[in-house]
Amino acid sequence: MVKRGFLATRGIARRVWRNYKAFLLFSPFVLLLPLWAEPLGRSISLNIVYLMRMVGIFTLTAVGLNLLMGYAGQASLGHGAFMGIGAYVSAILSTRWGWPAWAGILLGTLLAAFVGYLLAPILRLRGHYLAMATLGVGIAAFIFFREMTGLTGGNVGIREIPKLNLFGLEISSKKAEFYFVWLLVILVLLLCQNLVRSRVGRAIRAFHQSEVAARIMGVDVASYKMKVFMLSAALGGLAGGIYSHLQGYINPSQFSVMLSIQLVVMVVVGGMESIWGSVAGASLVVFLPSLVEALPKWMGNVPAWVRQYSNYEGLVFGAILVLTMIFLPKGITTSTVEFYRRKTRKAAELMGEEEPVSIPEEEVRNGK
Amino acid sequence: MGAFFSNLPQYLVNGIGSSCVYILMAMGFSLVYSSTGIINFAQGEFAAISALVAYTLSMDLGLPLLLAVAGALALTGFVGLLLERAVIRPLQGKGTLTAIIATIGASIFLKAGARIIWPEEAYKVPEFTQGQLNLPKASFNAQLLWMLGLTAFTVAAMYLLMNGTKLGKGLRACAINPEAARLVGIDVSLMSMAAFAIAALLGGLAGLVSAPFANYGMGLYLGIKGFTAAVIGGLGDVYGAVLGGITVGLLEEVVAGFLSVVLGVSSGYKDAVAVILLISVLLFRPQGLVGKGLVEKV
Amino acid sequence: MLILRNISAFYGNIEALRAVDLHVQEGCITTVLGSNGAGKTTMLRAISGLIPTRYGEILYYGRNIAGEPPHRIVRMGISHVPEGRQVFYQLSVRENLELGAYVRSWRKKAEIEKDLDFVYRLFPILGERERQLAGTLSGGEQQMLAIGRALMSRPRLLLLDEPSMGLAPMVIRDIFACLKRLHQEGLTILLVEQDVQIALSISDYAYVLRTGKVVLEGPAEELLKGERIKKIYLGEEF
Amino acid sequence: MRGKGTVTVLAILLVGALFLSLFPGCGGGEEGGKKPIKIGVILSESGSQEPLGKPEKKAIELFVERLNAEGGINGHPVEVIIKDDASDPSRALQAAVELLDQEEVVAIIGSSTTGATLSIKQETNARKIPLISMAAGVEIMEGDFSYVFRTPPTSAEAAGKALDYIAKVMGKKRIAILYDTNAFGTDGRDTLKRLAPGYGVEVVAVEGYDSNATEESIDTHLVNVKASNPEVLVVWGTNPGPAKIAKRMKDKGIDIPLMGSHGIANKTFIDLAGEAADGVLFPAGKMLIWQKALKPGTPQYELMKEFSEAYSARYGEQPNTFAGHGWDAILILTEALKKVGADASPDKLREAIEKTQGLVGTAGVFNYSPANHNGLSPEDLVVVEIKNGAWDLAPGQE
Amino acid sequence: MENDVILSVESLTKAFGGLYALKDVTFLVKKGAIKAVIGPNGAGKTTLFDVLTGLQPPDRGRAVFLDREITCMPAHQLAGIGISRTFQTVRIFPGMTVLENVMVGLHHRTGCGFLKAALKLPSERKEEKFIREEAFSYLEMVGLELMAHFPAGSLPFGRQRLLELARALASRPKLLLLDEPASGLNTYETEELGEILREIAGQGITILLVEHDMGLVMRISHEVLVLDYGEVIAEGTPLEVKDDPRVIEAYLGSEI
Repeated sequence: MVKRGFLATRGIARRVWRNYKAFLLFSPFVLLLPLWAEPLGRSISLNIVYLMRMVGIFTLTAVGLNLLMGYAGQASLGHGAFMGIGAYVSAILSTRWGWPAWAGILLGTLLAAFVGYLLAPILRLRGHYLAMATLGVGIAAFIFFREMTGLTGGNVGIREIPKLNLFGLEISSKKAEFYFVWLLVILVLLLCQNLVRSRVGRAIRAFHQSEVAARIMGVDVASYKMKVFMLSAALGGLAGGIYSHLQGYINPSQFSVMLSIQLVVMVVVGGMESIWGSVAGASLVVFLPSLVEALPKWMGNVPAWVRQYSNYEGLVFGAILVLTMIFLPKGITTSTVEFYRRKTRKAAELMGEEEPVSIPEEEVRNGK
Repeated sequence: MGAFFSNLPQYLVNGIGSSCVYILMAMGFSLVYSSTGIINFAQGEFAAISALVAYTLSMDLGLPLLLAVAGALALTGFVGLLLERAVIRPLQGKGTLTAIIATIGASIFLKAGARIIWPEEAYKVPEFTQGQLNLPKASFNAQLLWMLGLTAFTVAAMYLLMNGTKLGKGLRACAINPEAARLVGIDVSLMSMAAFAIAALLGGLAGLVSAPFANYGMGLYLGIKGFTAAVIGGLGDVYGAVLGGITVGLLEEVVAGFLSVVLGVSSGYKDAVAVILLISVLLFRPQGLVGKGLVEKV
Repeated sequence: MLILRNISAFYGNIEALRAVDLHVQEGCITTVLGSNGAGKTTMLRAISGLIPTRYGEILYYGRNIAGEPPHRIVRMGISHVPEGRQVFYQLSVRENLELGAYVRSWRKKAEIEKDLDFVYRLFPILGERERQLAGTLSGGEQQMLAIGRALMSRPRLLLLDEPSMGLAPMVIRDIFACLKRLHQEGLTILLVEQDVQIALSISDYAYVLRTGKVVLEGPAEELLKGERIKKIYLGEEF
Repeated sequence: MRGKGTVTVLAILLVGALFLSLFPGCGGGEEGGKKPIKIGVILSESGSQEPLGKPEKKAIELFVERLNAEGGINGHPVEVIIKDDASDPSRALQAAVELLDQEEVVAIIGSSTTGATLSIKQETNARKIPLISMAAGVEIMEGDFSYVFRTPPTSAEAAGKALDYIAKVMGKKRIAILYDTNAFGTDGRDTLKRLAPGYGVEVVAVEGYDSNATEESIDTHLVNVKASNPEVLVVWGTNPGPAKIAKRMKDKGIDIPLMGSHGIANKTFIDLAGEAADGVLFPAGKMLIWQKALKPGTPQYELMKEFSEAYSARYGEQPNTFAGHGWDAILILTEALKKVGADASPDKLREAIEKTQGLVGTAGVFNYSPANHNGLSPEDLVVVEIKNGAWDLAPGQE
Repeated sequence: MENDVILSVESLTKAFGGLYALKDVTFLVKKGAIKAVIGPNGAGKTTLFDVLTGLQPPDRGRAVFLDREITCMPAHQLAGIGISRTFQTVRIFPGMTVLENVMVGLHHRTGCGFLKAALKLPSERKEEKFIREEAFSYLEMVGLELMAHFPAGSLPFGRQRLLELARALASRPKLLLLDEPASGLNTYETEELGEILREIAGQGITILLVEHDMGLVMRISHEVLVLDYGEVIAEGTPLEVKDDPRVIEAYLGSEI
């Protein structure tokens, strides 16, 4: 009996490791990050903890967008709108009516999901048409943020949004904010990973690849599309709410079409159909400008144009987009993983054995 | 209400002026979409580039207006060609989303490039003519005649090109059935280049007639309006673009007038007109108002 | 005139043609028979350059044309009437035919006019419907238009993909009669068909494809008399 | 099998990060002489507000070069660390955090825009670090402004000057407002609407326009405002919108006086509007027409002379008002530092700035106090009129 | 007699722009039978399947499956009542693994939603285990178990057909519609397929089959329905049909 109990624990441990090894490796990385990143950041003039905090916020949205775009195959060029909705709802509630931050964030999240629900009819559109309609939604949201002055403060925006305050615990230092954001990110990533590896996730990926076949298999495609859209909108709203409380100041220019495009870049360049790709994508978009800005500090003498990087940012950004699309159309993470897999498979072939044979049947049956 | 109606002729005249610009933009979108199946998000940049080049050629280099315009158009067409070769060609058959992102990337790149060369807030591009013409109930800029003339000329030229020339027939064939087009010996890849070059010229022309002020950021504004017009006319239908352009142009000015004069609401909402129109048409009549556009299949 | 040597072609990772060898004699009608999915269409598409071949050579007058783009192949004198007609629906009959002459210099207007006349004489109904949009034609008329369009490039070799598909027997008979006439005027034809009887009745030599491989070949008359072809079709063999 | 690649990537990340952290800090080594005083600067070097950030940066760099050549502050050289916020408030906040965390600056100058300043303000307030803004929005001084100072005239002062001129000098009562839908324009719209009653001026129409709209769209806005018969048209925006409007008004023969904003206090406007610029009025700091608005021998005249000579010698162009705002900001800060010394606490520094009295800058005479962090007064502004393509003092102000 | 019928199709008609793809097609399918639908290219066989599975609405007529009208039922509800199909051009999910493909086949037999899935509740885990094991058993049935973790798109074509079959089976259909399952397969694969189909029928699953490979049709089907130009021209046992002169004419063409 004892032995069986031991085996069972071992079994659970093995299963957890197998299913969540990325998380088990990544969580300590996040946990320990401030330890090394603060001194390192100071020496290379890069506020890594602060930037990672931003990465976390964008990851929340990007992972939602990835569910919609990468997994379900429905393009959205207006996702910044949902971040905006979350941010404004929470900011208005807490500055005007003194709602606690968590309540505002919750309501913002729900409202973003509700707007997603209202917009669900556009999901009937496909391809370019869907992309354009969502772009339209993004632009319309921006105009409303700007023009509804009484509510949103117009272009001036909303300032002095209170800090996050969770059940009496004020989250004010950048390090605390970092931990808060990343705890949430890891939780959301975990839930999203569970989701995409479940029956639901399979159904979503299935209708992306063949809508007709998925329908024949009993997947109610229209309903799933709507639910994914709502989920993705809700994650946008959640990120927006947190963003407004961490940044303390929001105005419409922060939720313009440019944000939506940046979010798409995070998903597409980071990696379509990859939960971790969103982390990579968000990191790239957030870190790139700061890294280049910090370059002169590391290397002393750099060509003048590097110093003037901000002028060239658009060029570099645009070029990265185009080149990624041409050479790594599935994004950095997904393409790398696939390359790696293809290599191992090739090696297995060369050694004359078909790879799955080496896996005991029980393993194949019960898990990955 | 009375003021609104007495101003209506003026709104309509203004709407026609904007329409010309939108029509030219929309035709560019439609042409590229029909012959390559791609919506070129960088279409707006063509307008900006050509207007700014025209500025440099005429103001900085002192070329006569005609030469400056020709030079600007030629250069913009060349940029269109380059875009097709460098971005669109390598992405053939890689899916809608990939193409969308790549053209967005190209648009960001071109805009940033333009900003480096023309960093100022705005440049003054010479007008073709100056002066003012008055009608009983409305007045307009003499430039408007040029806009109307050029737009009419361009629509006619496009008609002749598409129906009377080998190139045009090839483009139409590609739009209708690319495979059959290949089988009758049409070089589809050449047609794709031609479509981009012509679309760049159309965009360039739109930028030139929307003179006299140009800056690197103007592409987005014109692009969204032009795209809306293209969708309303039925994406891929080059002549539907004319209808779409007129619809957007007129509606925008009339709504702006209505909002401001009748309702007393900020006309800042005016920009939402095109966007809401875009979403509604996409939802309820994705084939466009006249219903000849190509609707994307699974 | 045309020799396929060891040709293999893929659709994705489906091997649709497996090492096919085939000869087309100048001035003959060569038929490729086979049921659905046998690889007939793939073969024609490979010849006209619409899909790449993975192995083997396509020799046209001794020159390997595998890998050439379709517009060059049309210029060389190979014209392809595709499966399902694929006429330009939104264009008029005349415009369709003019597009057929796309590869020819449009300065030779007179010559093209002559060819138009030729097509109209061959298919008088097309002449009557000159201004009508191709999409409004009946299936048989569309097939005629597709053949007429292919003829407008003045081909030396005509590739025909299932001209009988979905057409009424009367119409099929008309079309095949025209093909026979074209052949008599010296055109070489490579015909792909399911309708064994009618195809063999006009051809000189025939191949039978099955799952991408040639399983039977011989002079048309012999095949027509033999029982094997019926067996292949009705499933008594293999 | 699945996710192996991800694991590798993560492992590399982890190892890489640990490896990097082993690097010794490569921060700047101490040079001989006294410790440099670090001042952080955040401005919009790129993005939509680039025309503001660029000259501000030039002026600040010029000022610091000259200051250090003269021996810095009490012997301490001044080191400015300039960061670009790309006209984006969240990037501005990031820059502020970096300046405070990494560079440990004693004070921050920035940013060029109201939004970015509002975004930085809460961070500097929380850390009790003085912030000197070069933006004009009135909102900056709303709420807790204990650590925020400002160099340019506020949009309220500019709007007030414009309204004052309309009411008192021109003697007009009905105005229509045409504003750019960007932040600058909407700020102006709100301020004008708020202040107008105080000057006995009635706002009869308000229209927002997009700077990139076609000329015909601009016409529609003109038609709309004309419908309400204004006596003066106030156009609050940055280039090229006001130039488009001026031009269309001239084309259409609408001869209502046009009052612009300080957003067109630049040569670009005159270039763009051409002949249509003639007669256009706008409120601006005296530095724009210092030769005309100031009397030779006064301290501000001498300062302007020195500044514009140094600036044009260094950059080959005349400084504009934004350059002036940059110059004033660093001037105010360094003057205060000189008083309290390099090692003073931020609170001491703030108090020193609050005690600044009668300091002559390019925009006027700065007088701060604990209650007033705006520095300038309406007297530092004048209304400028464009005559024959050049700026001139508008009549009735002597 | 009525109780034996699993599917009855009554005067189903579908036209595309004046051309009839289906014209008054009427037939019955008996429970447990393998019924083949044959006919030359363009005879309307795939259209028949598309109409039956709700992908295209018919112009006229109806189809009744076990007393339920299915003519206008949305495609995704069919799996629930026991109808599944495969496609002429294989429609697997190429980016998913072989096993995952079959797991999608079990979609309608399971019910776990977004919340349960994201939280990975015990009930979800139990269900996943069931899905996995069940899917695996179907893979074993078609002999693909060793390739379970390959991306489906990397399988050779013949295997993709089998995978699609396994996926359809996984929804535990009462009626299975197979659209040309043997096209693109080589002789050996076709024979293997025949065995599998017979085994499936042996388990009581009714099969409606569109097929060009007459050899296969003759070997395995109990009844054959012949379509030509959208019309039923013959119906009967394979032997009856084979000797029907109209069928021979339809296939080999008429003598001139």
